[in-house]
Parts: sequence; C-alpha cells; structure tokens
Amino acid sequence: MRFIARIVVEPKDGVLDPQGKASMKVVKRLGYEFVDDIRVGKHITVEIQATNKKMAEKIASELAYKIFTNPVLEKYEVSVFEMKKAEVIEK
Amino acid sequence: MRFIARIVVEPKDGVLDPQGKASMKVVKRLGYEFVDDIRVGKHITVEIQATNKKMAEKIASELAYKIFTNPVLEKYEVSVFEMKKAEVIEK
Amino acid sequence: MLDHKKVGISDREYGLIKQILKREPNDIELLLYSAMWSEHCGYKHSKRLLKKLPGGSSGENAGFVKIEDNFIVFKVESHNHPSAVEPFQGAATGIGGIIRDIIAMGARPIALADSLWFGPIEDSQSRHIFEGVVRGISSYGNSIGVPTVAGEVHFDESYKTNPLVNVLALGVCKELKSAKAKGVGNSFVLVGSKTGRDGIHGAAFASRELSDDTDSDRPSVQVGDPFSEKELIEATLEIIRLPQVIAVQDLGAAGLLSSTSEMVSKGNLGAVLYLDRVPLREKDMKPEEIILSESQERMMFLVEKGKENEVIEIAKKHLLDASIVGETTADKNYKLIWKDEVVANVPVESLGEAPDFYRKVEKADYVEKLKRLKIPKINKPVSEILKKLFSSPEIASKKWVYRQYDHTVQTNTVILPGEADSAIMWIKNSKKGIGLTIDGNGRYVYLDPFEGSKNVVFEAARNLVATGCKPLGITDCMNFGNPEKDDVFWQFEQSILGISEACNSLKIPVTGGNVSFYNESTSGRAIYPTPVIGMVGVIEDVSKALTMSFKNTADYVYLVGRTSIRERNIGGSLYLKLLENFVGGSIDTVDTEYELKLQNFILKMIDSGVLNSAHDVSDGGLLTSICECCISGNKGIDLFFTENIEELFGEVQSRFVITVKPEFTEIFEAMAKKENIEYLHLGFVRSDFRLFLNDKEIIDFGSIKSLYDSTLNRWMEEEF
Amino acid sequence: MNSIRACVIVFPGTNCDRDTHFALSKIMDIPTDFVWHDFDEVLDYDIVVLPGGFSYGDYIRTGVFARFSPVMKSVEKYVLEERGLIIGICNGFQILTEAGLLPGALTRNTSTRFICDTVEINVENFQTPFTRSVTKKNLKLPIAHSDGNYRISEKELEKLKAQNRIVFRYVENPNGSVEDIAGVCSENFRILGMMPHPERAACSVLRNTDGVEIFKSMVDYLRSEKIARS
Ligand SMILES: Nc1ncnc2c1ncn2[C@@H]1O[C@H](COP(=O)(O)OP(=O)(O)O)[C@@H](O)[C@H]1O
Ligand SMILES: [Mg+2]
Repeated sequence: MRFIARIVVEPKDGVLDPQGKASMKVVKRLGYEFVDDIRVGKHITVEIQATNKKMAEKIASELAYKIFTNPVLEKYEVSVFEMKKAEVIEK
Repeated sequence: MRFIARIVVEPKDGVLDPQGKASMKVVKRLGYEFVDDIRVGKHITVEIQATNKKMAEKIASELAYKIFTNPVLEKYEVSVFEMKKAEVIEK
Repeated sequence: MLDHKKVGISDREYGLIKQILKREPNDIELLLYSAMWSEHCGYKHSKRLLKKLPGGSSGENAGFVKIEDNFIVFKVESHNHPSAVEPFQGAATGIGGIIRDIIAMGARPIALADSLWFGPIEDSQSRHIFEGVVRGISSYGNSIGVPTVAGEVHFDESYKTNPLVNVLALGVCKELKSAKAKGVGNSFVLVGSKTGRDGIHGAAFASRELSDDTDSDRPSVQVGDPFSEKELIEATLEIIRLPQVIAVQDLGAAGLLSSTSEMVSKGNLGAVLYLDRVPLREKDMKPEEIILSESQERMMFLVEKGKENEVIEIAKKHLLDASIVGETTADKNYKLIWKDEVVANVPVESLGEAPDFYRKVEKADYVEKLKRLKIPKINKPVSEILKKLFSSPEIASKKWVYRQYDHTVQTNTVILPGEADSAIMWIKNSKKGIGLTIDGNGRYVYLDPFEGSKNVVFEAARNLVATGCKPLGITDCMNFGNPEKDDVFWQFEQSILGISEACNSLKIPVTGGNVSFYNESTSGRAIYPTPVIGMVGVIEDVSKALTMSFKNTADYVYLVGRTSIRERNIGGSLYLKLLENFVGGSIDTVDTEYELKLQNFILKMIDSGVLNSAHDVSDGGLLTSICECCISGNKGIDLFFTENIEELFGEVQSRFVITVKPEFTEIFEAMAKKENIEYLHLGFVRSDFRLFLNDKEIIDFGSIKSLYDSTLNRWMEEEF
Repeated sequence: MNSIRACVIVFPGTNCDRDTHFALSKIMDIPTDFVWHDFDEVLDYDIVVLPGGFSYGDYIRTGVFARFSPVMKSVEKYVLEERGLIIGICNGFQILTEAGLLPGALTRNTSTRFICDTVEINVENFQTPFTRSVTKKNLKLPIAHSDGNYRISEKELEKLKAQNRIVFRYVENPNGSVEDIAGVCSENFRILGMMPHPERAACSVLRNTDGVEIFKSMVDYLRSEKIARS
C-alpha cells in the first residue's frame, strides 16, 4: 500500500524564529494590522510504501526525527494518509 | 475573534525541488528503500484577529498568494481555525 | 534560597561574595556573580598568565594594529561547545558574536577566517558536525556580507566529540570607539533584536528551581538571525558617528550584565538598569532571565542624556528595536530595578574581579614518555605515501569548504582561499594590503607545549611572509582541556610562554584573544592542546602579492631555509600520523635568529620581484608542498633530490619552496649567500603536469591531483 | 562630458551595494547615488542597479520581501516610462523576477549549497545595451549564491529564445539553471538580470576586469541614445 506522510517541523516554543520575525515586520508595513504572529516552519511530504498504516507511521516518524528535525531547536508533527487509487495511478 | 491560519506552500508538480531531492539521497543512504518521493515545502502559521472566519480566510489567502508563494514554482493551501479560548488567554 | 554550588559558586567564592556585600547575596545577586565569575567571563584560570603576553590586550572588545592611519581591528573567538551541541547554529552564532566585537570598536568588518577541528572524517557523527559547522558559517557570514577569506580544517581522533570552531573577524576604521563609560546620568540604549530566553545556562536551571516552574527544558542553544546582524552592523556604524554616543559594547556572554557592568567598571562609574524596559520576545520573563539572556544580535550604546532619539531613529530605520534601559550613576554600584523594586545591588567592580585560580604545576610526565618513542621508519614507495597523504582530508583541497563561503564580497580579496598560504585584503584607495592567516597544530603542542606553540606562531608568520606580507600582530584562541587538571594547566602555561617568546622575537603584539577550557571528549580525555593563532600583516604594494602556484615552465625551484632535516626532530609529522598512526618523538624547534633572517630575506626577494611563487613547507613535508605548488599552477616538476622518506615527508621548521625566473637565479643565489641563507636548487618547473624525481616519473600525477580535488567531496557528497 | 548618472538601490540586508557603488563611481567614473528602499519618488537616473546581497536575509524566499519595498513602485514607473537601464545582479535578479519585471524564478541550486566561484559565461546576444561593447566571446565572472537555479515555464522559455533575450549562458552550469541560463533581459532589452557579479570583476587590483565590459556597454548605449534623442 502507498501512504502519504505529512511532516510539519516548527521551531520549539521560545526558540527564535528569524524568518517569522522578519515576515511580521514586512506584513505590518504592508498594512496588515490584525496579524499578530507569524511562525515559519517546514512542510515535508513523503511517499511511503508499507504493508499497513502503522508501519508507514513508524517510518515517517523516524524520518521526521532523524532527518528533518533538529531536536535541540525544533518539534515536529506527523500525519499519515493512505493514498487514493487515483493518486497512485497518476504517478 | 482570533484565528490561526496554516499556510502550506509546496513545489508545484513537475517543478524541480532540489531540497526534496537532496533529502531523498540522505533517506536512501540511511537505507529507507520504500520511500518513493520527498517534497520539501514551507509551513507558515499566522495568527489573525478578524470579525469572522471568512475575513480571516481572506487575509490568510492574500498573504499566501502575495507573499509566501512564488507562482512560477509553488502552490499553496490555506486552512483557518478559530483559536480555542484557552490558547487566547495563554497569550 | 538558591544553593550556590548549583550555580557554580564554590564555598570559598561564596565567602568572598559575603565579604564584598557584607551580607548574604539574594538569589539574583548570586546569579550575577555566578555568570561574571564563570570561567568564560571571569578568566579565573587564565588571567594571570594572559598578562604575560606581549602587547597586552587593550581591554577593549578587540585589539588592533595600524597600517598608516587605518586601525586594523581583529579578534578570534571560540564557539566549540555550542557547535558540539548544535553545529549549524553554534557556528553561525559564533560568527555573529565575533563580528559584534569588531563593530563595537567602530570598525567595518571586512574579513572572516575560521579554524575548524573535527573528529575523523570516517566517523559519521564527525561528518555531521563538519557539515553543520560549514553550513552555519556559510549561511551567516555570507548573509551579512563579510567574506570568509582564510581558514584551516583538521581531522583527528582528539576532537571527536569536542570539535573546535574558532572564528576570527577583522575590520578597518579610521577612528576607534571605546567601551568605557563616561559621565553620570547618561543613558544606556539597547539596540537590536528583542530579548528572549536564549542561552541562559545556569540561570535558567536555577530559576526553574526557584519558581518550581515545570516547563519543558528550555533550549540553551541560541539561534542566529543574520539579517538582524547585517542591519545591526549598518546601524552601529551609523550610530557611532553621532557625537552624543559616548561608548559602545556588544552583548556576548552574560548579555546585558557583562556589557553594562564592564562599561561602567572601565569608567569608574555605577549603573542602574530598569529591566522592565528591555524589549522582550517572550512573555513572563523573570528579571534574572532578562539580565543574563544571551539573545543574539544586540548592542549597547551609552548616549548623552536627552539625546537618545537620533540613536533610536537610526535603529528603527534598520528595522531594529531600541530602548533606553538604564543610566550611569556615580556610586559605583550595579543596581537592577524590576517593577520599581531594587532586585540586586552590588559593587560593580566586584563583578569583574573573579578570584585568581592560578597555581604552580609540575611538568606533565607524558611528554618525556612520548619523546622517548622511536620514530618509525617507513619502507613504502614514495608514490604510495603520496597517495595516502593526498587522500587524507588533512592534505586534500578544502575547496568543498570555501566554495560555500562567499570570499569575494566587498571586492577587497586580492588573494583568494586556496591560492596561497594567507589571504590578502586590499585596503581600497591605497596600494596596501592586509595579510591574514589562521593557524594551529595540536600535535606539535601536545608533544611540546612550549616549542610547539612557538612553532605555530612562526608558521603563521611564514604564511604571511610567503605572500609578501610583513607580520604586524596576532590574536590567539587557546583551546585546552580542563584547567583543573594539572597536565592541562601545565600545557596552558607553557603554551602562553611559548607564544610570548615567539611574539617577542617577531616584535609583534598579541592584541587580544580568547580562552576556551574544558574541551574534552565524552570519556574525559582532553583534546590536544590547541592554541590557534590568527596573524595579521601588511603588504605595501598589493600588486606584488605572491601566490604559491608554479607559474612558468623552466623556472628554478629552490628549497630555502633549512635544507635538510634533523631526523630525530621529525616527531609530530603528519605522514607519521597518517601512515603509522604515530604521534611521538621530538618536534623540530625554531632558531629564532635564523628564522627572522629567513623571513626578511623572503620578504625582500618578493618585494624585488625575483620570485615567481612561494609556499611555506609544513604539513606533509617538502614533497607535499611541492605537489601543492604544482597542482595549484597546473604545472609539473623535474625534481633532483634524495629519495629518503624522512627528507621528503618529515616536517622541520623554517623552510620555503620558491621559484625563481631563470634570469634572476644568479642574483637570487648571490643574495642568499650574502645573507647566509641556505638554499638548495631542487629542480625545474615542467610545462606538463608530471612529477619526475631524479629523471624517473614516480607516479601518475593526475591521480594525485584527482585525489586532492575529490577527497572532501567524496566524503561529503557521495552516498556511504 | 559625462552626463550619465546611476543609482544603487539599498534594501535592508543588501550587501553588495557598496561594491557596486565603487565599481560605478570609482572605476566607471559615473556619478552614483545610494537610494534607500523606502524612496518613493521619481528615479531620475540613467542606470538603476538592484545589487546583490541578501535583502531581508533571503528569508522565506530570495527577493520576496524586497519586492514589496516602496522603491519598487518607483522602479516600476521607471520601467513604464523607459527612463533608462536597469541591471539586477544576483539578489537584484531575484528581486526583478519576484516583481514580475523579468520572467521566471530563481530557486535553490541543485547542490542545495551556496557556491562561490569564478565561472565562464558565454555572451549569447551582443546586441543588447548590456553587451554591445563586450569584446570577448565569453566572460569570466565571480558567482556567489545559493539560489541561482533559473526556472521558467516552457512557453516563456520559447518566447525568451524567440526574442533573443537569453543574454548569458554558463559554459559549465554550476547551479542547475534551465538551459544554462545565467542572465536574461526584458522584451525591450532595457532590464537585465544576471546571477554573476560584474562589479566583483571590475578592478585590476583584483586581477579580473571582465565585468567592466558590461558596465561599459551600458554607458556606450546610453551615450548613443542620448545623442540620438538630442
Ligand atoms: N588568549 C588570550 N590572549 C590575549 N587576550 C585575551 C585572551 N583571551 C582573552 N583575552 C582578552 O580578554 C578580554 C576579554 O575577552 P572576552 O571575554 O572574550 O571578550 P568579549 O566579552 O568581547 O567576548 C579581551 O580584551 C580579550 O582580547
Ligand atoms: Mg565584547
């Protein structure tokens, strides 16, 4: 079976997010007064072949932790979906 | 009311994604054979004050379109949630 | 009540604090002493010895030398421990920190150099650190537009879990700014990024205890923001031109606390700070967190009262925060106010008077033991040894590294990385150039801390001389193990004495530096004692700057200086380490008088245009140096020389490989004789890329070049 | 007589502004001003340079924030009114594509690394205001970027080719750019974007003056245009 894993990596609370801070400065200058906070993270999409969802989740979490996240500074969230037939064929 | 908008920006289909490619290399090197594809995008979280969800969505989409996405290379998705009371107070 | 031992204050120190205050310190006060009396800020183990260095440090943020009316400000700093925890951010913030020391002097940063030491490249964790550190330096340095023009990279077991990341910054200005506060009632204006809970080491831990805060572990690694740093550079250089700006100081270790307390100490004044006026990035920060925060990209200005607005306007223009956070006082106390309450009040001088932990220690016994080890004889063909050396990341080209560093921005770089033994930066609107090199050798210093350290200084000087630059001054970064251990402390003392002696004989000052102790592997083994020397020199006419590449076919190749080795003294040579894993025996030592004569001679020859190339002979010995000249110039050589392995690869001091145009050889030889400089005619430059030794082609030279070019790439880019 | 005037636009974070200013004013002898990014009046210059560097730290995407600076409105007017020539170098090129003044986009190098080196580029069109006085077939110029990988849709690429707007191509592609493209210009040939840095190769002390050929072309073109107009 084929799965899509979405991994969202964000700066941990309290860790400086220079891109978010700079975005805020520009967004305010462009007149978006009601924007209070911007945080910038990574969004990684991974296609995985696995026998079941559990397995795919395990692989995705491993990748998230080992490769995509710097555990000192970042946290991550993983969500896994089975790919629809159509999507698979499309490839 | 306060809203959280999540903007996901990803490389368009068929567009070269050097970071995704580089990640694939690392993943394969680590022995993950059943990973077929990796795309690296951005995940931006924006806190918005607005009178209703429609309004918040409008602002988030504008930001996504105008600033966070380069239409030659990228596509985006926006989702907006109302912030829970608890989250608001915490701030 | 906080337990003083938990914040690194010994019973003895606690007693001292009580004596100073004539009462018990409160928790915040205790934390102030804990930070300021830490090894990092208080130099407890090193301050007495550092005073022995010639030229003494200026007591300012960085030292300087002068080239005509230009102040050349430079300093090296270590970021070893943060880089071990988080290679990318550790190295990036290292660049940020040293740059702020330069701008605090009023100088525009024009160059960076880096000295990097990692575990073996075969080890994947070491590669991970290497990769992260290089990316960190590249991402930060490139973004702020300061070229990284010189450096060195080493790999050795000794640095496996404790990499060394030393970065040097150099700036130029016509007028210096001071950190010394003057006048009572003047305002401290804090400019830059907002303050968050970054890097509050002991304090974060302690305050959590204090308040029973069960928050998740706060990361102590700081994140660099190069964009804010770039704006901080521009804002600072603009702000210091205002006449109402009295003093300026960067915020480094112990943040607001060390910057403001040092400023007023220097000026014999006191200070009061209103911590609730500091712009914060996070909610609910405690006063002790604010005063100790090591958030990056911040500067402190002391400004005449009532004239702060212009400063604040400049900061705003550069998208930076700015606010008045305190003022100078006459009473020489350091007072902190939080929500209208005095939360700390201590004599400011006492903060800078950490106790002196100097002690007399005996010579370490490992030294004699190693000295007695017999230097192994190697019975391998020259070609095989060459292959081994050139496939080692120690010798191989570092292009993989410096290609990631912007080394041409600012359009001053006359000699680029890889072209010669040191970089040369043009001083615009003049003919002059600044030479810059950074150098260390852990093996030499380990085997003989005194002579080894001397060698490192002289080698740095040779690096400059080979390009035509006369040495002007050094900055040193002392990377050592735990100074509480006798062997380490002895190494440190000997090393300081060796550096002093070398600088005295070169007649150049140590303008400043940095000490990094507690560099140990996880098993508690100290790293090789590794003093890193950054040296700055001058070339009067940059158009005469010389590179190491062989240039013209049929040019004469000479070895100048020590023309033969002393076989007993080739201990510490790289080939022994790489082929036999041998580190022992005696190292060669510098005969000062001869060395100086030799350096002057080379400088004179370069200035008179007799030489076509010059390269100092160091790691890997004579044949390695020759090969490097060939590769760099894409030329070959007809070499006539002994085939003795020790002669070809053994390392001795005081020698250069140079080339001379055929029409100048007579002059050259006559001059050398006149000055009593030894030389040996080694052979001729060949037009094709081939290596002949005594008329035999000993190796497919192309394969050596490809090893040289590809080794780092292979390790870092290919799949393993 | 030299009536040509230039300006170098400075965005927060820009770091090649002073280099470019030096090359234009000291080497080309063109009176040159710095213009801060919040300038919103008429750009009364013959040459407008968007220099290299890291505007806004290259955060989010190279060039994106700079594109929203007030000065870009003035730049747009400058373009509409065909007042003079615009050259965007490196980050300047990225800003011009973000602003839609040049087609395509620049993304991460295929190596995902920053590359600082000297490369050779072939001049593909010698007729442009930026290349008309170039005397060599190819130029050696420094590059220094991590996002120099030029991308463009098929359709737009065909158009570029048909209109002869690919000005420079790398001899050896360092970053993955489509069709080795190193520099392109606008339909009216008055805007050039290029990744290599001519201002870093403008001075004999630095042992490379190939960049001067580009600046000289611009000056020559503007002079001849002035003569034609008067
Ligand atoms: N190894 C050394 N050699 C010479 N001077 C040193 C050395 N280590 C520190 N210093 C000097 O001591 C002073 C304090 O250094 P440091 O705490 O690193 O400064 P900063 O607070 O700017 O980081 C500086 O003047 C510095 O040059
Ligand atoms: Mg300082």
